[in-house]
Amino acid sequence: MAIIIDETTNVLVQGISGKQGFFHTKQMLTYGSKVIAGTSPGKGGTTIEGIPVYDSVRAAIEKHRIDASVVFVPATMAKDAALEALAAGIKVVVVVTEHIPVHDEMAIVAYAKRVNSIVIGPNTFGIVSSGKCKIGIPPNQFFIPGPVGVVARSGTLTYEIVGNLTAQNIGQSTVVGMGGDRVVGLTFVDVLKKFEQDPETKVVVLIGEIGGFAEEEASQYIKEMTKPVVAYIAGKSAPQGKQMGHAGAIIERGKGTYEGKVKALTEAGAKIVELPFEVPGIIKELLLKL
Amino acid sequence: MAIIIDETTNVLVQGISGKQGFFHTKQMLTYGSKVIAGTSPGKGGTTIEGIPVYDSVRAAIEKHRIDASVVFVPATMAKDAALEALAAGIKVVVVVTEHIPVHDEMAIVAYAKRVNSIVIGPNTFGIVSSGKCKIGIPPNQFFIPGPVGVVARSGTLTYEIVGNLTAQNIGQSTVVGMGGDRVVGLTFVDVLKKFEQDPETKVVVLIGEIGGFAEEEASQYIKEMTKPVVAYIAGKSAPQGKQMGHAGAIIERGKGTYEGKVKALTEAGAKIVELPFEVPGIIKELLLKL
Amino acid sequence: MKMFEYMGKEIFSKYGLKVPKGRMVNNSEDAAFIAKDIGGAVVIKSQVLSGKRGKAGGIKFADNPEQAKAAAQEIFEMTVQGHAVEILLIEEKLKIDKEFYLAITIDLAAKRPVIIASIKGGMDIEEVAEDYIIKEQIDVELGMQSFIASDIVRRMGVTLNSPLGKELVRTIRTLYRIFVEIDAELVEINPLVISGDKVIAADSKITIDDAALYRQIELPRVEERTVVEKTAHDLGLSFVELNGDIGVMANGAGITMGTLDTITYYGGKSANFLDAGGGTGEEGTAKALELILSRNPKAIVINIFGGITRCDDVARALASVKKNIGIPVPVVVRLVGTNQEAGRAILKEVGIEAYDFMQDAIKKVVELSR
Amino acid sequence: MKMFEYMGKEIFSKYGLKVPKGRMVNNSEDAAFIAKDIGGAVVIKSQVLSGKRGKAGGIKFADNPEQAKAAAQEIFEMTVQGHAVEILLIEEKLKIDKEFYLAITIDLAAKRPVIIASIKGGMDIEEVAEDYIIKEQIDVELGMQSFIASDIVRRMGVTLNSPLGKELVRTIRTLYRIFVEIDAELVEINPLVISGDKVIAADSKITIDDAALYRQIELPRVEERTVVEKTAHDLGLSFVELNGDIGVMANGAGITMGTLDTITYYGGKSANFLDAGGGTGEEGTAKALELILSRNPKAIVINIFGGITRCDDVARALASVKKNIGIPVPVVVRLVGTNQEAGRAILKEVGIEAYDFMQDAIKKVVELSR
Repeated sequence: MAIIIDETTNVLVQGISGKQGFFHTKQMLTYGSKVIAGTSPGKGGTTIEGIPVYDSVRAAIEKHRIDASVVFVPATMAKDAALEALAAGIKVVVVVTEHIPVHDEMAIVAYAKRVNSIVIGPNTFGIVSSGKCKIGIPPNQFFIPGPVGVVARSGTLTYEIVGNLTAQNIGQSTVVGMGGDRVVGLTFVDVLKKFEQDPETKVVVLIGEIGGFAEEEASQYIKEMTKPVVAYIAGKSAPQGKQMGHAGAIIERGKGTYEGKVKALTEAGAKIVELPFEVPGIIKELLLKL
Repeated sequence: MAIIIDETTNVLVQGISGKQGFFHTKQMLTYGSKVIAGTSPGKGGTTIEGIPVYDSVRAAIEKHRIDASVVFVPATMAKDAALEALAAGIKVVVVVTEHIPVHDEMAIVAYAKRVNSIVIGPNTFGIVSSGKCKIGIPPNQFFIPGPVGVVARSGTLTYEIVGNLTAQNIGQSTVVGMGGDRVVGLTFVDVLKKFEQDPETKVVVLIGEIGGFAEEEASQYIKEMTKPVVAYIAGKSAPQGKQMGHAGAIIERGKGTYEGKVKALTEAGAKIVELPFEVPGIIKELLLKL
Repeated sequence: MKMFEYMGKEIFSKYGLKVPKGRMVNNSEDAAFIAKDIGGAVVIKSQVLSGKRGKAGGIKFADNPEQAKAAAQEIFEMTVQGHAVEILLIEEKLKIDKEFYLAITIDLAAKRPVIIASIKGGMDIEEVAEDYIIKEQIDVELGMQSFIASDIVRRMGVTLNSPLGKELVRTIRTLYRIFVEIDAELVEINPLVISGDKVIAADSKITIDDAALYRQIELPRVEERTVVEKTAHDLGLSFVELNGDIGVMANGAGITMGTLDTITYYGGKSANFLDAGGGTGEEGTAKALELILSRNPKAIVINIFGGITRCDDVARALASVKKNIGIPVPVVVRLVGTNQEAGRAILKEVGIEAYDFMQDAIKKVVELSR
Repeated sequence: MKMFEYMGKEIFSKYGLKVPKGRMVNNSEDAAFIAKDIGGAVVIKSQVLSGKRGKAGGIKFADNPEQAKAAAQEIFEMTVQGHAVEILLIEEKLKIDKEFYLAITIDLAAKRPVIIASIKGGMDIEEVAEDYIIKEQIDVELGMQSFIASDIVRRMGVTLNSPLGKELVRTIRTLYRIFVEIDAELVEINPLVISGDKVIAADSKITIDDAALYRQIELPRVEERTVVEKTAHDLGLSFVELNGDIGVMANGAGITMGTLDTITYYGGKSANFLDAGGGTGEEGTAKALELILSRNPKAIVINIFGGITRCDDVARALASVKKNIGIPVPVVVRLVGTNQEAGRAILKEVGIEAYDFMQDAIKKVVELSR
C-alpha cells in the first residue's frame, strides 16, 4: 500500500518533448514509474525514450488507461494542460510547473474539485510512493520504501529531511509535495486523512512553513488521528513575506506566524522539531515504540 | 407520498411583489401550499398577504427553512434569480418566467447540475403534488389527489388532460411541467424515475410533443419501468418548427418526428393515445386492472 | 432571428476571422463597379435567408465586370426559393485547396453548446457520413479552452502546431466566442475554405435567439415573417399560416397542436396555428380573431381551457368582434376554466352556445367546414 | 507588483468607477497650477507604495493654490516611511457623507477570491470589529453574479434598488471584473467615499500577481525592490537583505528558511535570505555569491542538497569566484546530492572541505562569525 499512487499507476507526461519533460521522463522510468505515454502537440505518432507521444490527452486516453498525469509545460500553457487532463477524466494531475498565475491556479483547483480529481501542485516536486512510483522531479536515490508518510509544502527541504531519513535507513510510504504556491490543489488535511487510512504508513512527517493557514487547519484534523505526527515548521527566523494590504490583515487576523502554528500543532498532539535534521531521531523513537 | 414536493415543502416566492408573483402567491396559498417567504429587492422587511418579504434569498434563508423556490421575475433577471436560489442551497427551483435567453438557460441548468439541485422549467406552469402543494401557475380546481403521475412539456394541454381526469374523478399524485423551452432542467427520464419509485403513483401519463429527443430518451427508460405509461404526443398534424440549419440536421439525423416518437414509445411498451381526450378512458382501464 | 450572409461575415470580420474581400450592391451597375474594384474573378451571391441558394441558381461566377453585371442582372430578376433578391454580395473568387465545415449550435439532449466540424465541407454536408463528422459538447462553465479546440483540430487530421493547425484552433475559439457573445443558436461556416495556411469563412449562417435580442442591441434586425405572422408576433401571439379552411384559436402551444391533431383526426383541415396562450387579454383575443378572419376560413373553432386565460375575456372579445366587424362564418366555441360561467353568459347573449369538451366542438366545426 | 495610487485610479476610471478629479505633478509649481485648475479645496497625496501615508504626513490639505504649493513643497522634502516622494497626486477635496471599505483579495484557505466590505472604512480599518466586516467568497466558475453583489450591499445595510444601492452593486461587480482582468492579488478601496448617491474611490491599492505580468502588457510597471534585490530577481534568485553577518545561500525556499532557523538556533545572525533553487546553473550561482559578498558578511555558509541543482555546478561557481574575485571571508560548504563526488573534488582543489550534514556546517560558520 501507499497513498494516491502505487506500482499499478499508469503515468502520462504532458510536455514530454520539452527539456524538463524529457529529462524527468528518463528519471521516472529509471525509478520504475510506469510512464506509458506522453503528449506534445504536433508530435503525435513519434516516440521518446520508447514512450509513444500523442497530440492531446484525449488521443492518449483513446489508446491507454491513464491513472495520473504530470504537467511539464511552460507556465503560460499550464492551466490549459491541467484542465485538459482533468477534463479527460484523469484522477491525479501533478503540476510541476512554477510561476503559474494565481488566477489560473484558482481555476484549476475549482475545476478539479468539480470533477472530483486530485491536483498535486502547482509548483510541486511531485509525489513518490517509495519503491513503487515517482511522479515529478525529486532525485531518485533518496526515496526508499518504509513506514513514514511525508507531506510538505516545499521541495529541497523535503529532500533534506527524506535524505536524512534514508541515510538512517528509515524508508517512506509516500512523500507528497503539495506545492510551494499559495493556491494548490491539496491541503495537509487531505493528505493526512489518506495517511491515517494507509496500512503501510505508521508515522507521519509534516513539513510546513510560515504564512497561510495550512498548518492551523491541519491541527484540527491531527487531533483525531491515531498515528503520530512529527512537524517541522520552517521560517522561525525568516523574514516575513509580503502581506496583502489591509485585506490580507483582515483575513489573517494574526494567523500564519511561526508561534501560532507551533501552538496549534502542539495542542493537537503533534511533536514539533525545531530544526530539520532532528526529524530522523524522533521518528526512530516513535517507530521503536510501535 | 408524491414526488419532489409535498405537504411539508416550505416555498419561497422570488419576485413576490410583481403582478404575477403577487397573484400566484395568493393562488398557491389558497391551494394550501406553504408559501412562507418572498423576495423583492428593496422591499425587505415588509409583508405581502401576510408573507414576510426579504431583499435576497440569503436573507430569507437566514430566517426560514426553504425547500423550494419559484421564480416570477422578468426574463432579463431570471437567470440571476435562479442562480441565487441555487447558490443559496435551495434544492427545488421552479422557473415560471418565459422568454429567457437559451444561453441563460444553459447556464442555469449547468449550475443546477453542479450543485445537485432540481430546476423545473424555465417556461413551466410548475409542479403540483395534488392536495399537498402547488408551486407555479396552474388553476387550482383541476388538481385532486390520486394515483396518476403526470409529466408534460406544455401547460394548457396538461390542464386539458388533468381536467378531464379530474372530471372523471381520477386524481393525480404529482403533475410536473418540465417547461416548454428547448433547454429545461428536467428530462422525462428524471421524472419517470421518481414516479417509478413513488408508492402513491400507480400509472403515469406522459404528455410530449414533436421536436427534440425528450420522448425518444424517455422510451429507453420506460422499457425498464414496472408501472404503465400512457403517452400523448401533440403535433401529429402541426407545422414543423424551425430547424437549426445543417447543424441541426446533423444533430437530429431524422429524430424528433411524430412517427419516430410514437414508434420508440410503443416499442418501449407505452400506450399511445392519438388524441388528448382519450387519456382518461385508458387510465381508467389500467387502474381497474391493478 | 436569421441573419443574412453578409451580416454574419461582418460579425466574423469584427472578431478577426478571415472572410473574402467583398461588398454589397443593390443594382447590377454597382455589381460591375465592385467587381472591377476587387479585380479578377468574382462570385455574385444573392442575399436571401434560404439555405439552398447555390442549387437554386442564386450564386453565380464571373470573370470580369461585364459578366458580373450580367450575372447580377439575372439574379435580381429571379426569386430564390420564393424570396425576391434585393441585395447581392460581390466577392473575390477564392483559391480553394479544401472545403471544411464548422458550426456551433445547441445540443438539446445534452443542454450544452456543441461544436460540429468536418473536413468534408461544401454543398452536401448533410449527406456526409457520420465518420467524417466531429461533434464536441462544451461545458459552459469551463468554456472553450484551448485544449478543446486543439483536440477538435487533431481529430480533423490537421497537424497541430502547424500554421494551418494554429489558425484552425484560433478559428474555433473565435467562433465559440461569437456564438456566446451574440446569443446565437447557430453559427455555421460552410464551406470553411482552406487556402494555403489561410482559413477563410466563405459563407455564414447565423441564427440569434429571439429571446436575447433585447440585449443584442448592436446587431442588425432581420424580418423574415409574413405580414400576418409579424402582426401576430407584435400582439404576442404565435401564428403560422396553414393550407386548410378551419380557423383555429387555442390558448397554449400544446393544446393548439392538440386541436390541430383532432381536426385532422375528424377529417378537417386547419387554416392556421394560432396560440393565444399566456394571458392574452380581451383586446389581444379580439385581434387574434380578426387575424383568423383575414384568412377567410370556412369555419372557426375556439378551444379555451382557461388557466391564466380568463373565459370572460375571450367571450367579450368574441362578442365585440361579432358586433363590430361581423363574423361571416360559423364559430364553434369550447370554453372551460377560469370565469367559465361569466364567459358562457356573454356568449349566450350573442347567440353562441359553448361546448364542454374539445372533441365535441371540433367534430362540429369539421362538419360545418364541409 | 504593487501599483501607485494614481495608477490604480486610472484603471478604476477606465472601467467606469468614479474617482476624484485630479492630476499628477512632480514639482510644487505644477501643484499650484493644478490646484487652481481644479478649483476650491484640494488634497495633496504623496505617491509612495507604503500603506500609512496619512499617519506619516504624506497627505495634506490646501484651501487655495498657494497653500497647495507650500504643502507640495513640504511633502517633496520629506521621506514617507523611508521612501522619497517623486510624484504627488493633486485632487479635489470630496464632500464626504460616509466612508466605506471595499476590497477583493484571495482567500488562501478557500482557494477563492473573497470580497471584503465594511461600512466603517477609513484609516483604521484593521481595528474595525468583525461584526462590521462582510466577507464573501466567490465561486470562480460561477463568477460575480448580480445577486452576489446585491446580497453584499444588503448586508452592508444599504437599501437595495435605491440609487446608492444600485451604484454600490455596480461598483462591486466592476471591481471584481478589474480584479480578474488585471490578474490582481489585491484591489482595495479605502475609503470608498459615499457622497450623496455617488460612490467614489478616494484611494486605490492594487497588487498584481508577478507571475501574470507576462500577459498584463498594458499595465505600467513599478519597481519597489532595492537594487540588490532587483539584481537577484533578474538572475532568477530570491533574495532578501537581513541585518546579520553570516551570508547564506541555499537551494529552495524551505531549506533556506531551515538554514536561517539553524543559524539562529546556534546563536548566529543571517545577513541575507538567498534562495538559489530551481536549477540555477554555474553562472547564476557565481552571481549569487558575488551578491552575498557585496554585503560584506563575516562568514558565508552554502547549504546545498542537490536535486535539480547539480553539486559540480555549485563547486565550479565557488572555485571560479574564489580564483577570479577572491573571497576575503571564511566559506563553509555543505554539499550533497546530484554529482556530489565531482563537486567535492573541485572544492578540494581550491582548499575547501565540504560537510555532509547541515548542522555541522552551520555550527562551524556561526563559530567563524564570532
